[in-house]
Amino acid sequence: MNKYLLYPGCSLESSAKAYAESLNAILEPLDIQLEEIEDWNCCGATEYLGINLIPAYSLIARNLALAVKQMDGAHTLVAPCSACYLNLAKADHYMQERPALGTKVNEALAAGGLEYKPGTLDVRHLLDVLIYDVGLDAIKKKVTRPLSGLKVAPYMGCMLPRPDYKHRWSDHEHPTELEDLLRVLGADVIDYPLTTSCCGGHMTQIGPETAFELICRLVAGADERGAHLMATVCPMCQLNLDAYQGEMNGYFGTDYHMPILFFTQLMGLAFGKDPDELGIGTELVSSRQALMHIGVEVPAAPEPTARRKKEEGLPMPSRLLRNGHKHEKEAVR
Amino acid sequence: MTENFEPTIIGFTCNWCSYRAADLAGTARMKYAPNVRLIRLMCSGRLDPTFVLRALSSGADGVMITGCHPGECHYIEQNYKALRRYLLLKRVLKGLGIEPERVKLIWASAAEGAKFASETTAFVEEIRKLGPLNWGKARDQLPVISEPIQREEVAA
Amino acid sequence: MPQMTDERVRAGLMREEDLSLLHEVSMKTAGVSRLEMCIQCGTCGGSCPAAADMDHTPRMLFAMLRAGMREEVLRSNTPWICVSCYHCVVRCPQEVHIADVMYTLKSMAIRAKLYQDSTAPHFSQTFVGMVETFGRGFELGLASRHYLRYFPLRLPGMAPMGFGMITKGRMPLAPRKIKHMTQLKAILKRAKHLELTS
Amino acid sequence: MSEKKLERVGVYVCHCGTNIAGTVDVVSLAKWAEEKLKHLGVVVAREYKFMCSSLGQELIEKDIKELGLTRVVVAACSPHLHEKTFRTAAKNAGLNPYLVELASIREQVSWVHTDKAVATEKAKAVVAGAVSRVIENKALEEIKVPINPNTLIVGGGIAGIQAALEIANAGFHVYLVEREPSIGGHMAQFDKTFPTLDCAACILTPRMVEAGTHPNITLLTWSEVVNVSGYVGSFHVTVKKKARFVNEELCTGCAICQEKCPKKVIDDVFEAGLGYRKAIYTPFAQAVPKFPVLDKENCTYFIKGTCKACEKFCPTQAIDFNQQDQYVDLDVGNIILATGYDLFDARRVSNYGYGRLPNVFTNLEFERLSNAAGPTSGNIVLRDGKTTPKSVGIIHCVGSRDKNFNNYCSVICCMQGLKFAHLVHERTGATVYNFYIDMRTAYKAYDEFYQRVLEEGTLFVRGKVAEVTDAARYEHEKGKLIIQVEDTLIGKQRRIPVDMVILSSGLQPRHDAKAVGKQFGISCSTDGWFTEKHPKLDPVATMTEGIYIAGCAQGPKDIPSSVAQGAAASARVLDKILQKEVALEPIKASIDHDKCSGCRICNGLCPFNAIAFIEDDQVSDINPALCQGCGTCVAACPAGAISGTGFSDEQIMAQIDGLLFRNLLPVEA
Repeated sequence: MNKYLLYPGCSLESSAKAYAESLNAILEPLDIQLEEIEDWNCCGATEYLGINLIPAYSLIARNLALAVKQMDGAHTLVAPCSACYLNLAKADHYMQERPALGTKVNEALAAGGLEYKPGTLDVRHLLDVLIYDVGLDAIKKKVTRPLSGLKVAPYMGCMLPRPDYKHRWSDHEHPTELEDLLRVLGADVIDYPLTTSCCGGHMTQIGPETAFELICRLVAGADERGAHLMATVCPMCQLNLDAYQGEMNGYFGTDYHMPILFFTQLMGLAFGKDPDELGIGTELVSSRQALMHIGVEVPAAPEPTARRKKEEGLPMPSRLLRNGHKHEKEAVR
Repeated sequence: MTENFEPTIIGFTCNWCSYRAADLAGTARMKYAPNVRLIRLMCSGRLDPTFVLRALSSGADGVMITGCHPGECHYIEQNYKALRRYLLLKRVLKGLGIEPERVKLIWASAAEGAKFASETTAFVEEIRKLGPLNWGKARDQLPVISEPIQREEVAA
Repeated sequence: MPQMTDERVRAGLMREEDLSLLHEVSMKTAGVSRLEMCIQCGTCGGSCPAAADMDHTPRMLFAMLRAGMREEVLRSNTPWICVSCYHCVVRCPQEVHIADVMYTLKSMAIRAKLYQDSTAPHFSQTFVGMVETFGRGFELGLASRHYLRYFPLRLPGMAPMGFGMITKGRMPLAPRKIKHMTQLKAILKRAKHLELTS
Repeated sequence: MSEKKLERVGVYVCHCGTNIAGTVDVVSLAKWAEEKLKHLGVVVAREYKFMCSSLGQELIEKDIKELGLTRVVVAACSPHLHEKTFRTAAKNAGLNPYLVELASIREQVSWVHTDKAVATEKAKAVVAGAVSRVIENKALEEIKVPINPNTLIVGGGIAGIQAALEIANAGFHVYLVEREPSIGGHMAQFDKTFPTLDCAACILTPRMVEAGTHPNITLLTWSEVVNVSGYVGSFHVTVKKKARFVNEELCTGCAICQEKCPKKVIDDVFEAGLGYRKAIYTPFAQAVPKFPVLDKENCTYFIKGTCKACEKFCPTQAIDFNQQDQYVDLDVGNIILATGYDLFDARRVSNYGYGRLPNVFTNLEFERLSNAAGPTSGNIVLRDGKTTPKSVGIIHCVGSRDKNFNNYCSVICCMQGLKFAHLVHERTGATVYNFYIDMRTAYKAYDEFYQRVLEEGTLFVRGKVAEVTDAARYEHEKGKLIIQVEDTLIGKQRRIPVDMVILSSGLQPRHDAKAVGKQFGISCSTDGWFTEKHPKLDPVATMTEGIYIAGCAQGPKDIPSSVAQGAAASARVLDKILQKEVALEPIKASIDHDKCSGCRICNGLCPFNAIAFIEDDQVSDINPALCQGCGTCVAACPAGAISGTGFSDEQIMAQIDGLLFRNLLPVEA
C-alpha cells in the first residue's frame, strides 16, 4: 500500500465536503493510504500573498514543516485542492529559487520551533497521483459501472496545470489527463476547449460581474457542446460554478442547469459506489437528471467515434509532436 | 592585515573566448582590479590541475580559470573537461586544508569583456576577504610538485 | 526652468528617484520576477480572462513601472482584478512572473493606501484576519462580514444559495480552530517583523 | 651547479605612443628587465615609441643579428594583434619565429588600470612571465599538407547548389550529397519569394538543372554521409546511397510508374502533410535527378508480396526490387555543410491549436496551399478543400523569440508573413490581419514591400497572439477561429474572428545537427546552429580547417543570404584548392612512446579523433594533421607522456613562476 501525506485544505471540511467523502470512498479500492498532516493550517488561498510576502510564505511553509515531521518514508504531499496545491508547491519552489526568501521563512518558522528545507517534499495534486502513480490501467480494473452515455466536460481549471513548476502535466493549455481518466471510467468526454479557462477565483467575492462573465463562459461552453455535467478537480472551481450558477443566471437572464461534480465522485460512481457515499446531492445544481443517463441499465458502450472524421478535403496534421511524442512533457524529457 | 592585503592571482584563459574577452575589456578601456596576471592556454581543457597547485605554492593567493561558455568551446566540448577537473580540484584543495574558494571557474565569451572585468574584480574581492594563502603544513603534503624550482640555483 | 507639474510628471517627465520603481517591485516579489525582461508584446494582456475589467493591461502596467509612474500603478485596479489563472505566466515569452508581480503590487498599494475601491483589499484582509484568528478559513464568517459591508444588495439574490449551502452541510456555522494557535501566531509575528525589517 | 647554458634574451618594450607609456613607466620597466632578469639570460632591454613600426622591427632584427639573440620578448599589445608581425621580423633576422613571445602590457595593463605604480608593477610581472616562458620555447616548423582538389558539399538546398556551381564552374569536382530524393531544399516548396515575388520554381529550377547536368558535379541524392575521417586537404568520406529500387542507368524519368502505383501516401515532407504522393515517387515534377524513389515502408509489394504495378508498366525495366544500399567512398580536400533547417513544430504552442483546430495552418502548409503545383493547384482554401476564407489571421513569431521555445529571432518570418498577406489578398480578396511583436524588414527592398502590403489594406495588430480558440463567446464568433490578442497600441484586448489562421513557425536547427557536427568535428552554438569561426569576420569557416558552413545550418537566414554564404564558402574552398597545399600551425600535441603506458585515457578525450591506439606497440599516437592543439590530452595524461608544442608544461610552469616573481631572486634554503 502506497502511503501519502495529505493536506486536505479548509474547503474539504466545508463547502467541498463531497470531495472529501468521495475521496475516502475510492481510496480503499485503489489501495492508497492518505495520512492527514496533524494540525495543518489554511494555506492563505490567493489572499495572503497580496498582503504580506514573508508571513504568507511562512503560513504555507508551516504545513510543509509539519508534513516533514510525519514523513516516515513518504515523500509526497498530496493536496486535492488546486489552490492549496499551488501554494504549497510555490512555497517549496520559491524558497529554492530565492534562497533569501527561504532563509527568512525559516527564521519565522523557528519562532514556532519548526524548519523546512525546500525540496524535501514532493508536492502533488490528487489527480497527478491517481494518473501517474496509481495509473489508468489500475483504475480501469476497478470500473464496474462504466459511465457510458454520460457526456462529461472535463474541467481542469487554472492552478493545476499552471504554472506547473515541475512539469508534471502534459500541457499548460490543453492537458489530457482528466480527459483520459474520464474516458477510462467509460464516460463520453466532450471536446471542451475551455478546460483550463478560469472560473473566476475569488472574483465571486470581490468583483461579481467579472466572475459571472467567466462562469458563464465555462457553463455556456459546456452546455453548447452537449455536456450533461462538468467534472472538476478543485473545490474553488466547484463552488464558483455550482453555488454561483444561479446568481449568474439571474445576472445574465440565462437558464443554464449544469451540474458540477468532483472527478472523485464520478470515479466512485464508476466503481459502483452508492451516490450517498459520494456526497452526491450536496451540489446546488442537481445532478440527478444527468446521472439518469447511467442510472438504470448500462447500455453497451459504443465505440467512440473520431471527433473530426473527414472523408474529403485536405488531410489534418497529426496531433502528435513531430518526434512522435504525445505531449510536450515527454518531448522535453 | 587583510585591510591592506593586495592578493596576487593567476588567471588562466583560453585563446578563443576568455583571452579575447580580456582583450575586449582592454580595447573598451574597462577598469578592473590589477591583481590578476593572465596566462594564455589554447583551451581551458589544457588546464592541468598541477598548474593551479604550482601557482598556489609559488605565491599566488588565488587562481581564476576562464573558458568559453558550455556549448561554445572552440574545440567542441573540452571546456566540460575543464569543468570536471575544476570540481575535482576543489575537493583536492579541501583535502589539503586550502579554501576551495581560492579557485574559481568563470565562463566568458569573446564578447563579454564587461563580464570578464566585473568577474575579475569580484574574485579579487573574494580573495581579499579570505586573506593571504596560508599553506601551513599543506605544502609538504603536495605530492604533485615533485620538481624543485631549479632556476634559483642557476642564479645562485 | 519649467515647473514639474503633475501633468508633466504624468507626461513622462519623471523625478529621478522614481526610476527605481521597477527594481523595487522586482525585489519585493517572491522568486525571480524577470520584470526587466518585458518586451511589451502583450501576451499577458491578450491572455487575461478579465482584461476587459482592468483599467490597464498588465503590459501597460509594466511599461508604467519602467516609467516610474508609482502613483498611477498603485492606483490601478489591475492587480485586484487578476484571477491568478497563470495563463499569462506560462505564455510569456520572457518568463516574467506576472502573477507574483500582481501580488507584490497589491501589497504595495495596501501599504501606500492608494487603491481607491477597498472591496478587494478588505476581502483579503478579512480572510487573512480569519486565518490569523482560527488558523483555518471560515466561509460563513467571511461571507457575512464581507457581503454585509460591500454587497448588501446582493444578499437577497444570494439567499437561496446561502440557504442551500447551509442545509446541505457545506457551510459550517462555527469556525474550526487549529490546536497550536500559539505556535502559528508566533511564526506570523516573527514573519511580520522580518517583513518590516527587510 | 647546473651547467645549462643561458639563452640570450632580448626584451623590447613598446610605448604605443601614450597608450602604454601613459600608464606604465616604460623606461624603468626596460631598465628593470635588463638588470633584474639578467640571471634568466636577458642581455638587452630597449624601449621604443612604436615597436610595430618598420623602425621598431629593424631594431629587433638588428639585435638578433648583432647580439646573437636566441629569444625575443616584445612587451606591447595583445598577441592576437601583432604576434605575427614580430614573428615575421624574427624570421627575417634568421631566428625561428616560435622563439618570440608577446607580453600584453596594453590590453591587460595600461588600458585597464589607472595607477602608474601599480600598472608598472604588473607590467614587470607580465614581462618576467614572458621571459621565463620564452626560454622554454622550442623552435617549431609549420606543417604543410597537400590539398585534394575535390570538394564534398552536404545538403542540396539553394546554399549547397550555389556553392557547388561556383566550384564546378571554376573547374573543380564537387560531390553534392542530399538526403531527400531530389535537390532543391525548402526553396523548392515555396510559391513566391519575397520581396520581388518571383516564382521560386522559376528561379530555382534552372540552377537545379545546371547542377544536375554539370560535368564537374556528381549528385548523390537519397544519400547520407555515414563516416568522415582525415583532415584538411585529405578527408575520407563514406556516403550511404539508400536503395531507390530504381536502376538509374535504365530509368528515363517518364513517371509512368508513379501514375500506375496504386498506393497513395500522405506526403509529410514535400507537401508538408497537405497532399499525397505515391509509394514510388519523385517529390515534385521538376525534381533533379528525375529518377523516382520507391518508399519501401509503404510499397504494397514489400508489405504484401504482390502488386509490382510499377515493374509491369515500366517501359525500360528499370524497377529493381532487389537493389541494396550502397556505400560510396570519396576522397576530398574540403567540405561545405549546407544542411539547412527544420521547421519549428507548431503543435508545441498548444494555445494556437495547430493539430486540434482544422483551419490553423503552418507557414509551410500555406506555401503548398498557395503553390500552383501544390495539392489545391494554388487555391487558397480551408481544410475542407473547397471553402475560400473571407478573413485570415497571420501570426508572427511562432516558437521564435520565446524563452519557452526558441530564444532567437527566426529572421524570415516577418517578410514571409507580409508575403502571405499579399498572396491572400491578391487571390481571395479576404480581410487579412498580421499579428506581430516587432516588424523586422531590414535589407534591400524589404521595407518597401511592407509599405506595399500596408497599401493593399492588410490590417496590422501589434501584439503577440495569446490564443486561437473555437470557443465562441458571442454570436458573430460562432463557427470561426477567434484570435485573442492585446492590441498593444490601443492597450485593449481584442477578439478577432477569422476563417483561417496561418502560423509563422520559426526555423530551428536540424534535429540531428549536433550529431552531424560531431561527425565533421565542428561545434554547435547553445541554440544548436553550427558555430562559425568568427561571427563577423569569418562567418563561413569553422574551427576545423577544411570544413565550411553555409545557409541556414549556420543560423536563420533568407534566400539572398543563403546564396551569398554558399558563394562565400566556395570562394574559401577555391582559395584552398589553388594554394595546392596548406600550412598548419605547429601547435600540436605529441606522445612520447617510451613514457606512454597504453592506458588509452587520452583516446576518448580528443574531439577530433586525432588520437589512435597502435595495437602492435600498445601505445597511443597522435595524428599531427588532425590535432588542433587544444591540449586537453596533455593535461590528462597520467604518465606525463604527452607534450604540447607551444604550450608545454615547462613553458606554462615557467610562466607561472615568472608572473609571481618566484624566479626573480635566489631564495635561501
